[in-house]
Amino acid sequence: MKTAKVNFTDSYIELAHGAGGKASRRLIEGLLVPYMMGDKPAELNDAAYVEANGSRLAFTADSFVVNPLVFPGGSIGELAVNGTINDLAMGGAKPLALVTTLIIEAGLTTSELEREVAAIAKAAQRVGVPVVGGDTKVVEHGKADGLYITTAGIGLTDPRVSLSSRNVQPGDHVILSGAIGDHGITVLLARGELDLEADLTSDTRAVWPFVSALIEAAAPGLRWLRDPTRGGVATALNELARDAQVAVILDEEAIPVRPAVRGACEILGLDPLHIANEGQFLAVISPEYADIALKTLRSMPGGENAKRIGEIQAEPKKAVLARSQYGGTRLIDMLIGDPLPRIC
Amino acid sequence: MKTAKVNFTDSYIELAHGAGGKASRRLIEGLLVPYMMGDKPAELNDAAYVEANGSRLAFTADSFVVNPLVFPGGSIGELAVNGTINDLAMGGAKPLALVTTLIIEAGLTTSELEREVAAIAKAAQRVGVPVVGGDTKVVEHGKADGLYITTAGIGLTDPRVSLSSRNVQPGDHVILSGAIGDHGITVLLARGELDLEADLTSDTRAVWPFVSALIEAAAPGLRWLRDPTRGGVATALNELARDAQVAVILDEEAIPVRPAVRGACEILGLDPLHIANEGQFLAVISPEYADIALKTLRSMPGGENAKRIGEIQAEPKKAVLARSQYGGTRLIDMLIGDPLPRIC
Amino acid sequence: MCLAIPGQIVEMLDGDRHYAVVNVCGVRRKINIDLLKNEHLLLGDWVLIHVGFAMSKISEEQANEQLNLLSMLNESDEAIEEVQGYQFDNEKV
Amino acid sequence: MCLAIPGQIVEMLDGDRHYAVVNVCGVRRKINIDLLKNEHLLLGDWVLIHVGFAMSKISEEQANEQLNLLSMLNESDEAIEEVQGYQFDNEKV
Amino acid sequence: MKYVDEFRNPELIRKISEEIHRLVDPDYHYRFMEVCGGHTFSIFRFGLQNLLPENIELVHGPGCPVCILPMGRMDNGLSIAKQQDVIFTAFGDVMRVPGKHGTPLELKAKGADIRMVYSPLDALNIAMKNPDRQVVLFAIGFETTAPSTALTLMRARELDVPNFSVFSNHVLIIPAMQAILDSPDMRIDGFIGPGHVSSVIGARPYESIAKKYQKPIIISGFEPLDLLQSILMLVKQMREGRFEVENQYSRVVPYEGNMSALDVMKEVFEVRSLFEWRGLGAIQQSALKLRPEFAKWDAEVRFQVEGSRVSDPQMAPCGQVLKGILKPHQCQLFGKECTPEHPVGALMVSSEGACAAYYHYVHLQEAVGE
Amino acid sequence: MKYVDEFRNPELIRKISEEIHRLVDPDYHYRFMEVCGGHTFSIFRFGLQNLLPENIELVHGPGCPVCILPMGRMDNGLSIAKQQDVIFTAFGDVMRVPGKHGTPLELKAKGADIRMVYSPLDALNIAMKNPDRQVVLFAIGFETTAPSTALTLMRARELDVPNFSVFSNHVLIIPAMQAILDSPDMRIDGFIGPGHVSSVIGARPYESIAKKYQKPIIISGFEPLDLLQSILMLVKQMREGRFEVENQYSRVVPYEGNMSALDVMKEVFEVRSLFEWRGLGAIQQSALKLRPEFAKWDAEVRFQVEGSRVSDPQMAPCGQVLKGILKPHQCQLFGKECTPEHPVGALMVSSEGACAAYYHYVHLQEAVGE
Ligand code: SF4
Ligand code: SF4
Ligand SMILES: [Mg+2]
Ligand SMILES: [Mg+2]
Ligand SMILES: [Mg+2]
Ligand SMILES: [Mg+2]
Ligand SMILES: [Mg+2]
Ligand SMILES: [Mg+2]
Ligand SMILES: [Mg+2]
Ligand SMILES: [Mg+2]
Ligand SMILES: [Mg+2]
Ligand SMILES: [Mg+2]
Repeated sequence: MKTAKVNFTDSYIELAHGAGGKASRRLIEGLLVPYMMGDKPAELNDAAYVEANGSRLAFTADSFVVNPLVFPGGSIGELAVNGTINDLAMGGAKPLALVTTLIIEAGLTTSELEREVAAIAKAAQRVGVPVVGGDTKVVEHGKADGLYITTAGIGLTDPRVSLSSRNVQPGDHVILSGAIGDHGITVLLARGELDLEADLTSDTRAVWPFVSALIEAAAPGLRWLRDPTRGGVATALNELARDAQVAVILDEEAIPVRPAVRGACEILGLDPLHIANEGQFLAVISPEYADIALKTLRSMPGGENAKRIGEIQAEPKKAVLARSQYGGTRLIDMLIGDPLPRIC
Repeated sequence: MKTAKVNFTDSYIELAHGAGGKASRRLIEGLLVPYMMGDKPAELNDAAYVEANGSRLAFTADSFVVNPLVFPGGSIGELAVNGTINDLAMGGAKPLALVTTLIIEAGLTTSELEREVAAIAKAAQRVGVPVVGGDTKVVEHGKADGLYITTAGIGLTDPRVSLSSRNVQPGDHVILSGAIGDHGITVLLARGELDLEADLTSDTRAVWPFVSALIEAAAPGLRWLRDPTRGGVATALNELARDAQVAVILDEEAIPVRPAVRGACEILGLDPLHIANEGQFLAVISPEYADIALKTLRSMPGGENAKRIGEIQAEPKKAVLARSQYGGTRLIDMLIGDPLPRIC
Repeated sequence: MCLAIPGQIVEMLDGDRHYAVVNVCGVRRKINIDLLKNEHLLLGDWVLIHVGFAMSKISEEQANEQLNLLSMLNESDEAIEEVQGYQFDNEKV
Repeated sequence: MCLAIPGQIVEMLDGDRHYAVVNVCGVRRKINIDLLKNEHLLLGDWVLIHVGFAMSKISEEQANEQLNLLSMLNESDEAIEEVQGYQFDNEKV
Repeated sequence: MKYVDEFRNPELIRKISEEIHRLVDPDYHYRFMEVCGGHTFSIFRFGLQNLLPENIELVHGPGCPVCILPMGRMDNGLSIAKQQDVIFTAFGDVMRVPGKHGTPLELKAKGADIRMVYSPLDALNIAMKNPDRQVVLFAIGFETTAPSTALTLMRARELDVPNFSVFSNHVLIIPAMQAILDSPDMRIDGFIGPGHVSSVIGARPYESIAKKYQKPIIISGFEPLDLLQSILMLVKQMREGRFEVENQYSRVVPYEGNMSALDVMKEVFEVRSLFEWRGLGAIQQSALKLRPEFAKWDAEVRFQVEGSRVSDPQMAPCGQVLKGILKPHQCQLFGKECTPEHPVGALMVSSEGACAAYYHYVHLQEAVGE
Repeated sequence: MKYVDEFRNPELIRKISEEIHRLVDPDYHYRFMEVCGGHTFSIFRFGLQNLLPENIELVHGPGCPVCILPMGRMDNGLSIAKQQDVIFTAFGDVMRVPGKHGTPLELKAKGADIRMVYSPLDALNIAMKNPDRQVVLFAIGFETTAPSTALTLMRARELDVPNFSVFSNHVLIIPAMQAILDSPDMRIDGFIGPGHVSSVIGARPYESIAKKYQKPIIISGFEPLDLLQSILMLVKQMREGRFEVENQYSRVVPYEGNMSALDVMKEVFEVRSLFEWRGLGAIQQSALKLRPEFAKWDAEVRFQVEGSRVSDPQMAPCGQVLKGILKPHQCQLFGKECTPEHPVGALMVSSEGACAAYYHYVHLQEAVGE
């Protein structure tokens, strides 16, 4: 295996390397990809493609480590199903089957476990995808924060779509499926350490029904999909800008953010564009299909808040910029490390 | 989802529920399967089958939580690849692709991580299966024992074989691929708590080459395959006896056990039949094909120790019995809980 | 230098007179109000919040005055003069 | 009642006279030999090991005698008589 | 494996088996008690019952230190384990023994710092590595194990390790054998004597029992050949009307036992006037506690353990099984409420316990249709 | 969002911008320092530089408590954090600030118990919930934050919480402004004064500065309208030859400040004779330490912290950037060795730091080809 390209100089791993932002990207591109994928220039997508007997499969797995296990609007079990369904959907693939593995902390009560098992089953059933297998490990008390879940999924890609940052063109539109930041802020508040309360719920949901509808309505115009989970919209769009060598120009005022998400972000000095989502996606769509795509999403329950939030430009390459109504411009960077509440 | 069949009365989860023996089986069959698979009578195999565009895929995922991360003869990264390859192989499927997820404890050194990433890459390359994707989470220091790895795999089943406990017939032969207990004892000693030393190495390896050769040589006679990992040979065969409603009669003296494994088991009061393996498999083969199967295995490097260790009988149903040369008979039970060293 | 944010008092905690609950865009937090003990805070008052403490009571009057002034900018010379003369209240008084 | 297992002494630890290394089928452990301090253990001796301590020095002579006796069982009446009279050495002496 | 494999020689096993068949009185029902749980385990492990005439019944005795541990002692131990700064150490055998509120493993799952050790010295090492914590060894065992605990305590004194202590549950075999023989509802024709205990105490202590109760006692090893030979020796003594102490296990057991081991035991322990045995009740002079000189390392002193007596679960006749009065499968709970996975009594916990051994055996019998 | 959205009104923003353009002297190069890092952040966050004439240069001042924290203080704090029974608490801002051997986050990754708090009171609560541990608050901040720390310490005294202490790094703004103005290599035409500090200290303290150095000072809010209006007010004062203290932020800042806050500060803190500022060197009377009456809760006393002076990394001219002498991108390390992800100096850590803000800005400029 070619390891000449290893380029990761941090001497050990810290939380930032898992936070989905710059450090994550450095770890993945600098260490993991060179070993796993060798010389191939990697386009890191939510799901990988595998050819099997002439079919193009999407294949993905994600680990879920949320604390607390349950939060308003969802729980780790639901998250673990939706997250993997969404990664398949982002690959333009109809989900076929899931396998879940549980790493359980000794001492977890059966009722907590049963609640999550039921959540997994219910979330899978809701989107009509069977859980066909699993694995269970138990680790010593004090490890594993109660429960870690890993969900693997396979899906069948739709031959009508070809999704890749390489297809993204200047002039394409950027569409966002709904309000951002609900999940990240809900979980942050649910930890209780900040003593903040709000009527917020996680946005966790499977977005495959929306993607399926988009494929039906606008397949030829679909260029790229991404669920802005860890690292948020800012990170997902920076990755796009970098991979596609384009600029993403955002109309910041168009990005839907619920008041309570905004309030929490103002209090804590966070940027909603860096906050994780678990039921939203970004789509880049060619101009001819943007209107029908948006109309399609908006006509679906849960898609009412879909918005056109920006467009692709040729220059400045590799940048995400937000323009304000009064002519101010700011650079939107990837998340650096975990989003930390600040006082100054 | 049908939950009427939930039958799990333990009030919380302990290590035994992950040890691969009786408690694991109760958890899986009593709680997980009823939620996930509803009414379907589950045959719990190493890998599940999924139909996709007319192909029969095998799909599996396992989490790996070994402590220490490195032990003589292997490490968690190698284990994670081989274990998943082996589960696909046990489903009679040629491995197509892997996805690995890492749950890293903050503070793991980059060199430890790099060593495991390299081990993953090397193990995958050795068996010619690409790692096509992954996911990385970092959890707080003190969690996750350094590193947990989950590996998902998909494979393409060979249309010539149909593997199921339902196919197992009285008169069939039970073949074991090699010496047992090496992995479990190696890891136990590597922890250092028992102060025992031995020149032992884990048997971790991908057994797909052996299975592939068996399919070529004896496909019509292949009934059932299982890798006796956690819970060991005793647990795997008890599951077979139960699922197939047969008796497995072992010739205990025929079962290959290395002296050091035996010595450690004698010192600690453990039974080699309960110790985990990571590079062995059990095959049930019809009598006509048993000789050629055995010959095939023995002709391959690393297969020299393959043995016929027993046979299937109709009665006593659901039991695994060992017969000794002098006429003693003992019942081989599943592992109960973790194997605990004992003094009396 | 110091991230501070306006919030409205939505509950005075009778049990613990050091604290009140503020609302920021639907987000609520119990904050310490000891630093404004001379302000005789009432339900509905707006305060500036920093590290869990109310730092200052916000004057709606001053805010409106500022916005009015600015809206007249470029439209009347008087407004410009006002901006120029915009100084401390107590100095004007 | 008490899981104990024969092992052979493969190393006397000079630095710490309380300990020796034993070998059981290729598995080695440092064990405490204080309970056999009167036995003048030597390299190559076999001892019975329990919870990390040497409990007893194993007599090869006695073992062989027992096996010989048993192998003559059913084959000579003498052997049967021996089995019957098989008692403590010191009583015979 | 030297001293093991030779004693599993199939040909010799068959020979002795035949000899036993030849010598038994077909009209007499023999009841031999193997005192030691290690023997019970071997008998089932090697399927020796198959090799014996039907009229030889093996009765499983009290020689399993886990099985006779009263629930109150377990609860006392676990109440110490629950304390925040305590590291509670125990042999693997103890980890699944139920106290009133669960087993050590269950308590560990809930967060208590409970660690398995292989040797008492391991517990002392843990104490030396964790000077901020109190490290308690929950010691169990007959005279085989007690000297090791004693040496460990002497070492703790020598090194002056202040944060180490022992919760002693060490018990003595002779008083237990006497209690069984004194029990009115009990008939035993002879004893297979505990081999490893005897390597410490020697043969002499059995002689008064053999004489007083007129029962033959064969000190026996643990391999198939040893056990079969011991049974043969019992049959022969009965045939000849003798009731002597004989030593089948002479390769390991010297007549006088291990003097050094007896010395360290005496230095560290003294005999308790009374100790509760699960199922057998309180037996005089049947257990060991630390001498006052070792009070500093005595967990019962340090943690001010009050003797809590918890009776066995109602309906659980473990004591009668221990005494050989009931066969395990005659217990109402056997195989239903009480299984190796969810034991009610300790006899179902240890792989040496009569009920656990029987559970497998009965399943086997059912399985093979006997 | 009341008191926020109105002050981001695009139409008014455009109006003020036009007015500034109208009033500036096109031949003069204006250098205004926004003292406060919050202002720096807003300027970049809202792209305000775009709305100003080219000849108005905004110089980023020392008003970021993280940026001016000398590395030695960080090291002292982390040496406490490394102690085994300590829970070290700090605001999120501090977590990525490098000490000599790494940041709090890195130390946490290696196992130190370091927790982020939102309020000083949260740290006190942690102490009350963990009576066995020493809980230390690594306090930072100007006069805005110091009263909260003071009240927390008063509460700790009232409740007599023995395991809580504060490592005070609180600093004062007026001495810093003076130090900058005293610096010979420095030219500043006027100040955008810190709004939130002023809500505590009021306006009076600035008056002597305005007079002595003949510089206009506008106490300013943080929204786009506030900042632009403040700049307009500075331009007007210069046009008219005035150098007065004016209060743009009157909705929040009363002339006399917050008397209660000043009182609690005085009760708990006293002024240090000398304190090291990163980049600015030692400044007299520029920081706060706990009064002797609070020695019990003073981490510097409890942990006997010796003042360790660690100079900034060689080649790192953070101080000159802090004083506005160098622009961030004129630093040789800028964007190469020193990035927001791997900061060499603290100015690259905080989102209020001039270098971090500039890093994004310069990338943006490059990006948009300006
Ligand atoms: S089956 Fe259980 S309850 Fe009954 S005697 Fe045996 S151990 Fe006791
Ligand atoms: S770029 Fe880094 S080193 Fe240079 S002045 Fe800024 S913070 Fe200091
Ligand atoms: Mg994704
Ligand atoms: Mg994925
Ligand atoms: Mg939900
Ligand atoms: Mg995902
Ligand atoms: Mg598995
Ligand atoms: Mg398997
Ligand atoms: Mg599997
Ligand atoms: Mg290997
Ligand atoms: Mg497996
Ligand atoms: Mg992922």
